[in-house]
Amino acid sequence: MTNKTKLLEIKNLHRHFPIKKGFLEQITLENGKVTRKVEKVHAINGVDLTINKGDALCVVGESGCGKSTVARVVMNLISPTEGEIIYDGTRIDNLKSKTLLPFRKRMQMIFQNPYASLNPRMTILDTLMEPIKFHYPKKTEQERRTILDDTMESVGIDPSWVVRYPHEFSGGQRQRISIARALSTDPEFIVADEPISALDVSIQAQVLNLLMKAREERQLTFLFITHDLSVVEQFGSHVAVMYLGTICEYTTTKSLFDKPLHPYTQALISAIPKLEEDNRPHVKLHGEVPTPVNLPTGCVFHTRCPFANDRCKTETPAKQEAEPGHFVACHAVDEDRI
Amino acid sequence: MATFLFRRLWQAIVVMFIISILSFAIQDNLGDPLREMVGQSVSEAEREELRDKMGLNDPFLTQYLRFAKNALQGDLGTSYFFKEPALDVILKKMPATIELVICATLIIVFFSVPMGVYAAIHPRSFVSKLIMGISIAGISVPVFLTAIGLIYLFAIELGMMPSFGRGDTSPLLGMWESGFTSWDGIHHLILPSFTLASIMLPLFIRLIRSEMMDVLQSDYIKFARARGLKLNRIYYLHAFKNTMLPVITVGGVQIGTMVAYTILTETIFQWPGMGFLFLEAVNRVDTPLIVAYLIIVGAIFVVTNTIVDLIYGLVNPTVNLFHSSK
Amino acid sequence: MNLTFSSNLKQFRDSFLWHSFKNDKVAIVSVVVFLTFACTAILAPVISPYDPYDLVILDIMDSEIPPVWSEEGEERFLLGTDSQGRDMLSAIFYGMRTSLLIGLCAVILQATLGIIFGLLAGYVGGKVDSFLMRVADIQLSFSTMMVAIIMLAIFQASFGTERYNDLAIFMLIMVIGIAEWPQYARTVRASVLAEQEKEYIDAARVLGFSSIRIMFRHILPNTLSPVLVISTVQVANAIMSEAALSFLGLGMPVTQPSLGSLISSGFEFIFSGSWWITVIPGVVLIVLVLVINLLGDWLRDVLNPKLYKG
Amino acid sequence: MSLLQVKDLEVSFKLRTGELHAIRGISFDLNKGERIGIVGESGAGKSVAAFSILNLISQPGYISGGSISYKDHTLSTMSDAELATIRGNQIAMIFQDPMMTLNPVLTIGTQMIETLQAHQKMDKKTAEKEALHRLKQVHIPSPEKRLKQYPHELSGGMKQRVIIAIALLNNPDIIIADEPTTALDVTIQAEIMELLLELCKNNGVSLILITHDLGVVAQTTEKVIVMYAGKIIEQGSTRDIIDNPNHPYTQGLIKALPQKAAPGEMLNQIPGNMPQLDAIPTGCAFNPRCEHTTELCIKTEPELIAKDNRAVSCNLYSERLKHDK
Repeated sequence: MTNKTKLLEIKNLHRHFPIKKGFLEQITLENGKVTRKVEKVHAINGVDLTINKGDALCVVGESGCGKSTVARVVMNLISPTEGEIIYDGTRIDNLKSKTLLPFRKRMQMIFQNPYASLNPRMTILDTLMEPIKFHYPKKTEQERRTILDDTMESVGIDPSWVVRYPHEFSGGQRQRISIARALSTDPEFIVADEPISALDVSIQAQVLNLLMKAREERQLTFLFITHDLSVVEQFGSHVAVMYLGTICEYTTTKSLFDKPLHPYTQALISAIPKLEEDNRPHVKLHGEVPTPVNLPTGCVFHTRCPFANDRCKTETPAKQEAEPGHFVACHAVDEDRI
Repeated sequence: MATFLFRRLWQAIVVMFIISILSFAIQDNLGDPLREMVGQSVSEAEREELRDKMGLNDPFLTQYLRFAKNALQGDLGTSYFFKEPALDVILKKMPATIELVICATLIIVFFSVPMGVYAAIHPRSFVSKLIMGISIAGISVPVFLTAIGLIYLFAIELGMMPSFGRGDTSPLLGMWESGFTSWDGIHHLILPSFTLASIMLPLFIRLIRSEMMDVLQSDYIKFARARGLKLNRIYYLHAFKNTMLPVITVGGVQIGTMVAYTILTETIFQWPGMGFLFLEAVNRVDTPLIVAYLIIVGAIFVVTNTIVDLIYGLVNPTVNLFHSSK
Repeated sequence: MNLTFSSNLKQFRDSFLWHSFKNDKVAIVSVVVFLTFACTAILAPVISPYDPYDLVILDIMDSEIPPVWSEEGEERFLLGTDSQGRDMLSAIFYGMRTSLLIGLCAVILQATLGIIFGLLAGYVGGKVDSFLMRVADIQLSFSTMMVAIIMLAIFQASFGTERYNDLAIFMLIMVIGIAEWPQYARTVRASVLAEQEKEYIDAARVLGFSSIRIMFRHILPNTLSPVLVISTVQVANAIMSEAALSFLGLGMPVTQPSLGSLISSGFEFIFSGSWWITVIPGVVLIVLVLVINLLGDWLRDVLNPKLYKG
Repeated sequence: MSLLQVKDLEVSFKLRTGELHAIRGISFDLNKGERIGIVGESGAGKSVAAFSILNLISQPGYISGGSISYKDHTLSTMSDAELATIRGNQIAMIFQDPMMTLNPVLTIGTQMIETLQAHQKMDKKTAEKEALHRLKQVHIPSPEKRLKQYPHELSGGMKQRVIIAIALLNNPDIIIADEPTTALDVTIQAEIMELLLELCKNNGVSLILITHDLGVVAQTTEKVIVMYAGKIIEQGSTRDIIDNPNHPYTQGLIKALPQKAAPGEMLNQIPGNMPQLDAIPTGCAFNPRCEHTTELCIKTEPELIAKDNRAVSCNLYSERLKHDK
């Protein structure tokens, strides 16, 4: 663990989205007084993560837990309300676009919906050549062409595709093209936001293998966002489980599946429909996922947690290292009640 | 509900403020108020002195503030032509236009809803093709040609309808000169209101048809069929209520177009309403009357938009007007 | 680069667009009629027997002659003459030319203003967006006709009618252009907001492209189909607005008639016998606008993504 | 006599550019209280099969061949009005996305009561009582309040429970669930599938479950049909098919699941991708992607051969059968 150099650090990240934008919409007339109520969606409430070079950190959680927002903040698509993003030692969340440009070349992103991640009006050639021309201005046309051919060959794109338009391809083929676009700037860090959730099972395997091959061949570091734990077991070296904007458990993939500590992680693992006879006790959660607008007090999971007690309702559990390299934020684990 | 009204009030103030600034700017550099009030013979010096006395040389802002102060008290300047307060002149003519707009709206709602819904439910039938044919022709015929056609057919050839004027009116609840009270008044109303309606009717038929066809493709309609509900219930409750939402919002915006077209309709039918008055004021460059008309029309829009939003809020449950605390 | 051009051509030839055009009789007829009208408008000076704008040759004796197919009709004036003895046929050719010119130029002005404001409001959002949309809403609630009448009234009053007449064409294009930009702005803004949600815009941002490049290279091309659809309808509306304004006396002067002013000049004669001064240009106007609207409908069905999935 | 019989069903779509065959002849039976799963990837035609049972295929699709019979009615030839008496009554449906299935401008109560009154003579009072009973059956907290609420006031999981309650209102014989939990989170999915299973068992309702998730099928169904490019390629008891699949495509599907691969290892993928409906390969539709493809596979379309209540449609399998005999 020690000789690994830190590539990405997320420090005390908070991100809130005001629900009603205009000043006018926020005014409400309650019991005679004009009050300005600004309701906010608390997407991320204090997230700390580090990714070492060459690792693949998977961030897992259900919809509304803020995992995609983390990805978008790391890639500077949205700025954090509070906290910092540090890439290879430099803080990148407050840079002007000029100074940010070199980092843009080194960090790239792969998206979820293959039918919306390619510009429908551009041929595949333009889509792939545009980043190459942009990031390699000094290279000659021939050199750029070789970069293009190598990238296409590495993701299994047939050269005859270049003249065609995105709507002529299947979901799997489009995802390959979008991966080629991300790899065309020869990045060192890739954020993949649920890259295979929108694909069929047989195609998912193809794309996942592609990402694994790329990771080995190019020594890439990954931030992999997904809601499917079985994919995590396959791809991730480390896992962070998120629930309503906070991280409830962080460890290596192996120890997460061997000994899940947080009750939510246990519920997630037991909820995956297994092929074999499933006689494992199914950890039953009750109630509905609360909205991230008015978060529950204390531990955000207490409304659905079968082990919640008064302490959980009032005091937010701090992240502790229950076992070496295995962090968890839960009073019940702390008091060995589970 | 209070919040909704409070917000509307705030928007109304902003809109009226902008309109007043625009109207004042028009008044300021449009025509010379003095020329109208004072004959040619008055010398330049006297004219200059009079201008000073009337405060026409003050800076723009002070003149505007004076204008706004008067406006708030209902004094929008006096019309050059009528030599009466502009507001009173317009208010006298308002009932004619309002009644015309009401009749036109009734005609639109009464015809466009059934025709639009029918064309959506049976897109292939001959009647729907006819309806769509008429509506696309309708939006291609300028309103004055419709008017000429109607007058020619009903007034000249068949002689059934009066071709102009408003017929006799009698006061209804005090100061409102209404044409509804007598058959002759209504008789005169028919052709102009159909002309005014003819602009929007095809538009709404096409809008209702396309919205309804979208709704009929939606999942909840398919689920209604999957539950074995009667077709009529699916069409006229499930689909219809969802269709009406976008139609109400568009209706709110289109009221502006209707008020604008009253100018045209009233000119053709010599209808003694605000629109006709406005056009005469424009030809006579009777600035205070023009300005007064703008402000009143602005007020009408603010009121109608509020009403339309209110209706929308009542029909669409996702818009919680009443801030029911969850 | 010719690689992509030939593929574009082939792509168009067997594309859904061409295919549905070939089988849609209404669309074919509309295009044919529109093209004939457009050609007559362009060639007006060549093919029309007289020059309607030349007041010298107007002879008051020839006024109000009915079209050739009625008894008093004359060979010289196929469609008869108007109240000042101007030959109706040439007046209609020139009138169509003016109406089309105003219609197209006004729409070009509307489109440029509307697309830029729509793009800005959609992409930048925040204060810019709410300000632009407020202005658009107020203008829309006043409706284009009202805004046009007020602006023309001001121009006419401050310039005086003579100066106004020779500026009329330019004035009408400006007015109808400025009065209708909100239609474009709202359509473009709506499709920009829709496109922005899509991930290829995030990809462009992540690749470091500048906002300008993203706006014009990525977002704008994808908002063109809704813009194309409303453009046809806007041309039809612009021609109608011009006709209505001319009818109110705020449009083209009688000396340089557009279809609208021709119709309005014949209005008082319609019930006293010489109906053709209003009716014939009226029919021409209706057919022109109808054809453009039919094209607009066809384009909307073809480009409408819902139906496109077919 | 089984409850529902689908025989050589064909469904095609009449498009301007010609006819597309979404389903090219499928047959299966469903007995009382039996739970059958239809598995396949997108474009295999599983949803079209589900909707064709109640003839709810969206335009321009239509049943172009074969027959569907339920008890003594032949559904495939009944008129829309006749079918309406069965839809939501003896055969009920659950759709995929709960966010879009309920009418946004009508309360939950109205939508439940109207489903009852469409099939039974019932006044509003008793209908309300019956609706409340069903809502309790699907464990919805404070059901009285729910009746007055609108769909936008409920979460996805809650809405799907209401939809299950609506399906049960008229004590149906069969529930057709088209990917009921695909739009939900995995923890909510587990609860909803468990609820559906429990309700079907307790009320003796047969279930047709359409899904692409083999795990869900394994946990919920007794029989399974695997579909590929509009045809059935394998059929039999769920346990048999999952434990030792015969058809190369089913084998590939199961091996491709991350659950089945050692952590960190490459998954064994199926090359190529699903054929488009207008470009279905000749012979066996799977031949371009199958590693055992022979000349025979490219030429002849395999038959669905049944053997000890399992069936598979693969030329190699039928050849091997001929040799064993």
